This record gives sequence, structure tokens and C-alpha cells, in this order.
Amino acid sequence: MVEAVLFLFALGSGCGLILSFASKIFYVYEDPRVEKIEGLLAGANCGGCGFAGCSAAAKAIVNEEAPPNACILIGPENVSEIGGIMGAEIGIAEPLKSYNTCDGGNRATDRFYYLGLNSCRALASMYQGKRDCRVGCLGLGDCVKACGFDAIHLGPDGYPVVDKEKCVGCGACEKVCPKPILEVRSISQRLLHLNAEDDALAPCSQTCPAEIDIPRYIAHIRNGEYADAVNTIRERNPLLLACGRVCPHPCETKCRRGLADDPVSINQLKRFAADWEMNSNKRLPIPCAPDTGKRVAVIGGGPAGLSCAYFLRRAGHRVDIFEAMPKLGGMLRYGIPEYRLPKKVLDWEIDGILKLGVESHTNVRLGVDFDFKSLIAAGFDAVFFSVGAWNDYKLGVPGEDLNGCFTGIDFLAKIGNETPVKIGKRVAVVGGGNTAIDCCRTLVRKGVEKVYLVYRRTRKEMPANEVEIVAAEHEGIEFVFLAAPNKVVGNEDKQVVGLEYLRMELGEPDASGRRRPVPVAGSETILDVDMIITAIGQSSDMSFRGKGDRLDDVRVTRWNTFDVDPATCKTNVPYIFAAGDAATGPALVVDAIGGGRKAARSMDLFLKGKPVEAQPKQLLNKHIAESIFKSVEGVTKKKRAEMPELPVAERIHTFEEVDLVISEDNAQNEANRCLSCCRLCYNMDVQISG
Amino acid sequence: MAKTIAQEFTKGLWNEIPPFRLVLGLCPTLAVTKSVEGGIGMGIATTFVLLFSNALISILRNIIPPKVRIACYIIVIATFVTVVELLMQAYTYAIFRQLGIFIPLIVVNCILLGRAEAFASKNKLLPSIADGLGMGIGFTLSLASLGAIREIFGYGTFYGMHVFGPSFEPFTFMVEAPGAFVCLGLMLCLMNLAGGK
Amino acid sequence: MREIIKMVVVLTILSTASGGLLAALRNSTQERIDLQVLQFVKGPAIKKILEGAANDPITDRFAIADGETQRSFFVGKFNGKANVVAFEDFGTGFGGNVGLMVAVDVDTDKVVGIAATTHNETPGFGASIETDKGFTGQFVGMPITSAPKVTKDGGKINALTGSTVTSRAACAAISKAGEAYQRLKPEIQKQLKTFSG
Amino acid sequence: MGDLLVLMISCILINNILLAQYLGNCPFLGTSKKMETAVGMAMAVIFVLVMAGVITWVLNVYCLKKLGIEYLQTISFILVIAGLVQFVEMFLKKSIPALYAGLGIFLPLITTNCAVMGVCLINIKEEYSFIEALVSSFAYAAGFGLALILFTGIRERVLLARVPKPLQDTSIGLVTAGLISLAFYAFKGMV
Repeated sequence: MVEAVLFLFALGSGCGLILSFASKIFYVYEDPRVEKIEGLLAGANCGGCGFAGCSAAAKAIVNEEAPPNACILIGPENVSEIGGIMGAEIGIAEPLKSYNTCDGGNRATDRFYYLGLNSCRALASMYQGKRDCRVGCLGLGDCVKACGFDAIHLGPDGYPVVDKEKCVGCGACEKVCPKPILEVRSISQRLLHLNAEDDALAPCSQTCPAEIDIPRYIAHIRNGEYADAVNTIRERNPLLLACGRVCPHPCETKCRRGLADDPVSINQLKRFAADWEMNSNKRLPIPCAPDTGKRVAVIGGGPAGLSCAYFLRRAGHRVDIFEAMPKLGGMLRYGIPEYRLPKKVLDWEIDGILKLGVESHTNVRLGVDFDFKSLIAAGFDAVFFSVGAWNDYKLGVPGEDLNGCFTGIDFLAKIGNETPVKIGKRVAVVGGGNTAIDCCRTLVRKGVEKVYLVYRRTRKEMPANEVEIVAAEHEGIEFVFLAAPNKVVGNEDKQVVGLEYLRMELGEPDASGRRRPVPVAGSETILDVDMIITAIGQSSDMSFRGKGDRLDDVRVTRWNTFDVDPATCKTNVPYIFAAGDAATGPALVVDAIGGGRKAARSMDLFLKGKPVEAQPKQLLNKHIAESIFKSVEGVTKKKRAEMPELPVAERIHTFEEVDLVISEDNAQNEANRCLSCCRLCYNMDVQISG
Repeated sequence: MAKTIAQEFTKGLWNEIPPFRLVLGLCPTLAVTKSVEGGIGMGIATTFVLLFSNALISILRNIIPPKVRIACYIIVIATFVTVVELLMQAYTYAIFRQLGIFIPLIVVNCILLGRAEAFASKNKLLPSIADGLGMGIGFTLSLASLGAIREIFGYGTFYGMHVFGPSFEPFTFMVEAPGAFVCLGLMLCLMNLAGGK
Repeated sequence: MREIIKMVVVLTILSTASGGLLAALRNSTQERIDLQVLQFVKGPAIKKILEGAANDPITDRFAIADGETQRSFFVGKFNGKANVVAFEDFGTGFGGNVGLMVAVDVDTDKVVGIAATTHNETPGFGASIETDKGFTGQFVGMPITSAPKVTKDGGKINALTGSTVTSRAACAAISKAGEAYQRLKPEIQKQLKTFSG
Repeated sequence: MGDLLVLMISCILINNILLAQYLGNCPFLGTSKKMETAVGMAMAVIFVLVMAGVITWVLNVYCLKKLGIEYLQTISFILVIAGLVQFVEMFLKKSIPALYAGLGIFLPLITTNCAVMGVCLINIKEEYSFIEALVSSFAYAAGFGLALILFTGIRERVLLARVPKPLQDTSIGLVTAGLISLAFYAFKGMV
């Protein structure tokens, strides 16, 4: 009797003491929710949930690998309490959701008639799949069987449809799917996924430098789900209002519809969706991942900087943008004139990004107002350079410094900044790019009598967007082709009075594939102008380098851009990344946006301590060969929606926006022209409504 | 939302009947169901422990510090298991012998800890008793039915009485380990069919 | 710190109380358990081999210390004289220990009968040691010290069909019993005298 | 030495703890859905079972028997095993995180694994010597691991098969286990 009591007394107190001290000595930090949830689990460690004990199950629940009802022992109250712990802090945890990337279903052609086991996995392991398409959904529904939460069913077209409400992100479907179709990803994983060779991508999406899922948003527009369309675009491009207006839409060149009649007017649809959101006067919510506690400095608040900041912020990092100009937007604000992208539209868009919690500091120039060392000292974990290309090339002819000579970007920036500029009566703009055209069209609106565009090749070789050239022609700009400026003629007041140029003729094609212009001897001609704007190209201003800090170690190319790995946007200094014009040289806004996202992915990896490596099978805007067709069949021809614009007579006197948004009906019609392409399949004969 | 005590009792008999609905406590289920007698004996022993541990834990639920609650539950359960062990030794020795080490092993039966944690630790005394009793009886019924099937086919007897007459060639497979697994598997299947799970 | 103290205190109190409860229960059931163990484990075997004894061998028993362990001896009175003792020894069989109750006539030192007490042998094979009179009968009448062996090992005992291991265990148990008997014979005779008359 | 070998083989194959002794079935069904989990579980069981076997043997011989309170076996064993497992878990987590990642997370699952408690009780019941207890603990655990890994291999395959709805999951798992058990039955003639 006594022994028994004493023995158990000793055993009980011994166990208690040892364990409680051990729990202090061997204390390891854990997510506090793990302990809370473990407290709600049965503690029987029976393994019925398939995890290794209750603490493992609790961890899995916290990591969103298991649903709150994983434990088979506890009652509904505990389940809802666990749900509460997870749900009450929903802003902190990023839920994983299953996404179906293939909606090919029954329109994907079969290679053979399959009579075997009713299982995707069996079919895939024996025959690699019956579909013509390498990634196409087999539609036998392994994912449906694997889903323990009844969240997947096969849709009417025989491809899986995920019920986002029921999906808990357990990943069972992704595991059984033998193809890369069902993906269980968190928001940031989705945001930062770059196009890969295995993805189910339409030609347009492959072409888009921002990698927007174009067929998906067009399908949303077709179905009248405009908010979903906006969200789909925003997964890849935070500047949809701007892009919808200024993007030269390279995607449309690869549109399969273009093989049958005209390409779908993708960009107008994007603009339609974007304007729908702005005009609805309420912003769609943009969820962000839980705070990671890492800080990033973004140098340059242009499209690349804004895009990178936006994606990093959504991935949970804290971002500060440093901008040399008075306002954010970079070239969008200072390079693109008001009539193409109204400032209030841009402000609304940038505001949306800042509202996510991105800090901005304007009127501060790196190397002048602050230096790199102070940035690092301030505790930033990584720095992103998107300083753009703001230095105009010089013509290199005599008289270039006379009064009345301007450079393109400088001029546009001054106009954008509303700095007073003395504008002449007759102006020559040198160059054939978009900047030159922007200058011309701006000058027209400033009341200039005559605007010449002086270009040393022909119209065919002009790098500017076709629509812009056409618009400029409409607005009465005179093109002087095959003319190379030779000298700026000035008077005794050092005021420009003319531009002397040499006539050229086209010779052999050069490295860029354009025929090289050759001067015709003795063909000097003088153009009677009192103002000259040279817009023949830009490079980055790297004057912040050479201050004896780590920036000096960053390699720079001979074109004065950051030498970055194109797949990751990382420089040779681990914590410095760069994208946009500062890394690629002058390029499209949408290139900068895509670059910003690519850099954000690398920086996210870097900030999370993972190796910064290129994503496997990254597409990098190459095309998947099998998806580029020579012709499409089964398509009824239908005209493309025309873009409404202000009449010329009206627009040349004002900076009112020229291009207008298409009507909802037109948007619907245009969306219906989309073939909903994927890698190989497309909707043969689109039912045209209305 | 609040269930009546009767409901707490009856849920263990069908809706959540262990080990079929709650696939737990398999070891004793498989090991002691060579005969109806063994099954019932084990069932009663488990019910006894379940009933008293549920009751005691329900009484102590506000005293036990949450961090060591599992350890406390284990002590309570182990105590009642030992009580059962001693009582069975003293009064029903034949069954005790048949059940062997599975009596002390009641202590690690997940059902007990499971009920303690999931139910008794947050409910009042009466519902906890009802829950324990219901689950226990459900468990007993399961064991008895499994035992009956295995005994009838394996030995040709039911509760020791011959069913098929002396000429019956016993299907020994059923009372051996493989038979136990297969039999339980098929019964689960039947339950799924019946319950339309 | 206060939390730790509370945890330790609760655990300690709980386990101590449990110890007290169990010890009390043990004390009050001990005698009954011992009796039950004898009746159920040894009882049937003793009754079988001491069939026709004038007394109840289970009540007429004594214990002798053999080294560290206590051996129980059960007395059988035949012809008014307490001249047969039954005791148990073990051999290692297929499924663990095989317990064998051996009855010896103290006057002649010959085996009166043997019977299995505890075993865990395969049903249909080794387990038939319980029922196979042909097997157990072979030992009757042989001197307890003769250390029998099965035919396979060069002895005379015909093994149970298909269960050489179990049969070997039985032989080993008898050999061990013989050794113990020789060791303890004087003491046994002394004790037996108290039962005579 | 020979005896120990026989003991070992009989514990691994003939009296396989899962398939012949019906012990440890809950984690057997619970952790056999994925191979990684199964391997981790098997290793953890070997680790804990050897430790628990040794400690409970010592506890039984030097405390319980000495004090004559063997009836407290159940309560003291479970307390010691639970405490030990928790202690080892905390220790591994802090000191050897690599090992913890591979094996530690399975430790709590073992506290209520009847295989562990069962083997400790068998060791006592069979009155094994210290060495025998050590060998049998290891061998039983190895047998557990063997059966678990074999079973998981089959179960992963069964996932592919078209199983009638009511038979799915645990039900087919049990039938599969029965067939493996039948296969192990053949070892009965080995010793």
C-alpha cells in the first residue's frame, strides 16, 4: 500500500518535473497557432488523420496542408474553433487553392479512342495521354476522386471545375493529376509564377511580355464577369489602365484569329475591363500575403518599379519606392502625353498600388538626395533598380546647343511636369520612334503651325507603333523621310533658324534587319524651323554610380544598362536587382511591367532565403513551337471592333484623351471573336451572339 | 445545437459507432474477437473504463492544467484500466485469461483518449457519462458482432454452442489474424453500404 | 513558474491518488485473485492428473522456496495417504512457454500424469497437447528423473503430429521438473507428512 | 547466440507484431498512405520501442518486482513511455533538428501506439532476460517497420485501382492487410 502510493507519487512528480523543465530547456519557437490548434486536437496521437501525431497535424493545419477537420476524433465545436483560429487571421495565412489551368475538355482532340482503365494516371503512364496536346486534361477525373472535400467536379465540357469555397488546398488533386493541369498554389505563388514551357498557354499569352492570361480575361468579359476579368489581368499586370491605353499589344500579332480574319482587339478589351473598374468608382480588393518583415527599396517609380513594388507587396514584403521626379509613374507620366494617357487615370491607378501599403518617396534622387550606403543602413534587405532610360542621345551635329534645341524625353517631361517651355512656330522632330511621334503630336496640340518629322529611313522602317504613325498623319504632321540632320543653323542670337539635312538612300540591310541609309553626296537641304527636338533614342542615367559603394561593383553593359540575368533580373551583387529600361534599354511599358514581376519573383526567393534561380522551363517570351499555327479552321469571319476616337479637328486643339473606350456591346462582340485558344485547341466555331 | 443526453448516448450506437465509423481502437477489435465471449468481455471492460474515465475527467475538467491534460488523462485512464484488470482477475478470470495483454492495452486505445479529449473535457458530468456509455456499448456491439461472425465460421460455434453440428469443418482462417483483417474490412464495407456513407 | 508548479502538483496528486486507490483495491482482491489463478490456470490440469484423489488438491497445497522462486505443490491423497504431489514447470514451445503440470508419486518417484497448463501453441497442432491422451499417456509411469526425449532427438516419446517443437517443450518441462524434484525431495516429503493422516 | 537469432526471426516474421499479434494497427492504417510517412514511422518505432523496451524492463525488474507492486505495471509503463517519448521529442527538436525532421515528428504518434506498450508487456510476460528483451524489442519494431513499408507499397498501388465505393479507403486497406497477414502466415513453419 505505502510502496504503491510512494512509487506513483515519485513517478508522477518525476515525470511532471522533468517534462516541465525539459519544455523550458528545449524550447523551440513555433507558430503560436500550432500550439493553439494542437490544444484543440484530440491529443490521442492515433494517426487517424494520416499525419504523424497531433502536433504534426496541427502544423499541417497551420501550413494549410490539412483542413481544420483533419482530426477524426474531435467534434464540430473544435473544428469550428480551429477554423476560427485559421480564419480569424485570414489576412495572415495565405490560403492554398486549387486552380485548373486547362479548360480544353472536349474540344481538345483525341489521338485515339481509349478503352482502358478509367483513370488519368493509368492512361498517362501507359500512353502519355490520349490527347493531342501534351498538357491537355484527360478528363477521366482522377482529381475528382482524389478530392476529399467534394470541391472538384467535371464540368459540362469534361474538364475539372474547382469550387473555391470548398477547396482547402490539400493538394490531393495536384498529386494525382499526371499532367501539370491542377495546381495548388497560394496567391503569391500564382502571382510570381512565370510562363513555362509546360503551361497551357495560348499564343497571345506567350507573346505578352507581362504574361497576362489573355483568353481567361476575355472569357470573363464574354460572360459579363468584369470584376473577374480585372482580377485576372491584375494577377500579371498592375497597370492595366495605362497598358490598356498605351500598349502596342504585341499579343495581337500572334492572335490565332488573325490567321482567319483580324486579330482580336485584345488591348481594347483590357482597356474596357480596366475602365469598367475605374468608372464603377470602387476598387476591387487586392489581397496581400502575410507580412514577411523583409524590406525592399525600389529606385525609380516607373512602370517596372511600380510593378515590382506591387508584386513584392502582394507577396508580403514591405516596399519603399524612391522617385527622383515629383510624382510616380516614370515614363508613363513624363514620357507619354496627356492625350494618350490622362494624368488622372494614371493617378488613380498608382493610388491603387500605394493603397496596398507601398511607401513612396518622391523628389529624391539617388546619388544626390541620398546615397546607396544610407539605403542599406536603413535596413533594406534588397534593392531594385528601375531607373529607366532618361538620357537622350545627342545628334552629334554642330549647333546642337543653340536655343530652341530640345531632346525628346526632356521636352516631354517638361510638358508633363507643366514646366513652361518656349515653343516655336515651325518645329522639326528628329527620330522615328514613339517618342518622336509623341513629341510631334504634343506640338500640334500646343498650337505649332508646322511640325516636321525627320527620319533617316522610310516609313516602313519606323519603330513607332503603326496606330501612332497613322494618328500623326491624320493630325497633319509632315514626314521627311530619308533625311539625316547634318547641322543646326542658328542666327547671331544663338537661336535656331533651320535644320540642314542630307538626303539618304537605302543600302544593304544592317544588323537590325533594316536597310542601312546611305547619304547622297551634295544633297544638303535646309528645313526652315525655329525649334528642333531630337528623339533618336535614350540610355540610362547611371550618374549615381562611382560614389565608392557597392553599386560600383554592379556590372554595367556597354549600352549603359544593368547587366542582369534575363531570366531572373539579378545583378552580380546578390541583393541588387534591376529591370525595365535600365536593364533592357528603351522598351515597351509592358516589357517593364513583365520585368518588374520577374524581378519580384527573384527578390521574393532571395528574401525568403531560397536560391535565386531561373524558374525551370521558363518560357522567357519565346513561343511554344507547337502552338503557333499556320492557319485555323472552322472560324466564321467577323469584323474586328473599331476603336472610337476623337475627331481630328476636335482633338488637335486639346490634350483630351484621343482614344476612347469601346462600348459594352462592342466589348461583348469582340470578346466573342476570341477563339479561347490554349496550346493546341481553340473553339472551332464561336457562337456569335447579338 | 445542444444535444439531449439521449442523443449523446445514441450517437455512439450508430452514427459514430466505433470502430466502424470512427476507425479507432483496431487492435483489440482484431485481437479479441475470436469469439463472442471475448468480444463482449473486451467491450464491457472498455465500456467500464470509458464510463468512469469520462466521468472523472468531466469532473476534473476545470482543475487540469491544459498543458499536462494528456498526461492527466493517461493517469486517469490507466488507473481505471488497472481497476478493471484487478476486478476481472478476481471475478471473471476465464475471460481475463482469454483477453491477455489486451486488457492492460485498453490504456492505449485511442477511443478512450479521444473521447476524453473530444467530449469529457468540455462537457458536464451527465452528458459525458452518456457519451461514454453510448460509445462503450457501441464498441461492445461491434466487437460482439465481429466476434460472432468469426466464431461461427471459424469454430462453428456461437457463444460456445455448436451451430452447424459436429460435421462442420471449421473455417480456421476466420479466427486467425488474416481472417480478422479481412472480416473487419468487409464489415466496414457493409457498413458503408448500409450507411450510404 | 507558477504554471509549472501547478502542472507538477496536479500530476503528482493525481498519480498518488491513483496509487492509493489501486493499492487498496489490490489488497482487498488479492486473495481471490490468487485462488482464481490456481483454479483456472492450474486447476483443470491438476484435477485431470490427480483424478480420483480423496482431497481437493487446490486447497491442500504448500509452497517451497526453490532458489529465488516459490514453487507450489499440490497434494493428492490416494488410499488415505498423501503420497502424490503435482507441480508445474515450463519448456519453450512454439508460441512461448508451455506450462506443464507434473504429478509424481513420492514413494516410487514415478510420473502419475501430466497435463498442460498454459501455452500459446497453434490450434490443431501444438495445442492438441491439451487433449491428446496418446501423447501425455506416454509419460505415465516413467521415472521423473529419466529426462525423456522425442524420437527425433533419439528418445522414446512419439511427438504430437506436426508439433515437434511443442513435444520437445513438454519433454524439457518434465526434465526440468525432474531436476527440481530431486533438489527439493526431502522438503517435499517433510511437508507431505503434515497432510497425511 | 543461436537462441537470440531464433527469437529475432520469430519476432520479425512469425509473430509479426502487426500481422500476427494485432498490435499497432491504428498507425498502421493511418500512416500507410504515403511511403515517406511510412518509412519515418517505421524508423521512429524502432527507435522508441528499443528505448521503451529497455526502460520498462529495468523499471519492472528493479522497481515493481522489488516493491511487489507488479499490478501497477500498466499505469507506470504508460507514464514512463509517454514521458520518455515527449522528452526525446523535445530533446531532438532542440538539439538535433535534422533527426527531428526525419523522425521526431512521428514520435508523438507512438505514445499511444499499442505496439510499444504491447511489446513491453510481452517482454515482461515472457520473462525475457535483459538481452532477450532488447533483441525482442528491436525485432518486433523491425517487424512493424517491415510490414508497414510492404503494406504502404501495396496501398499506394491500390490508389490507382478502381475500388468499389463502399470498399474504398480503410475497408480495402484492411482486406489488403489481411492478405499480407496471410502471406506472413507462411513463415509459421520456419522455426
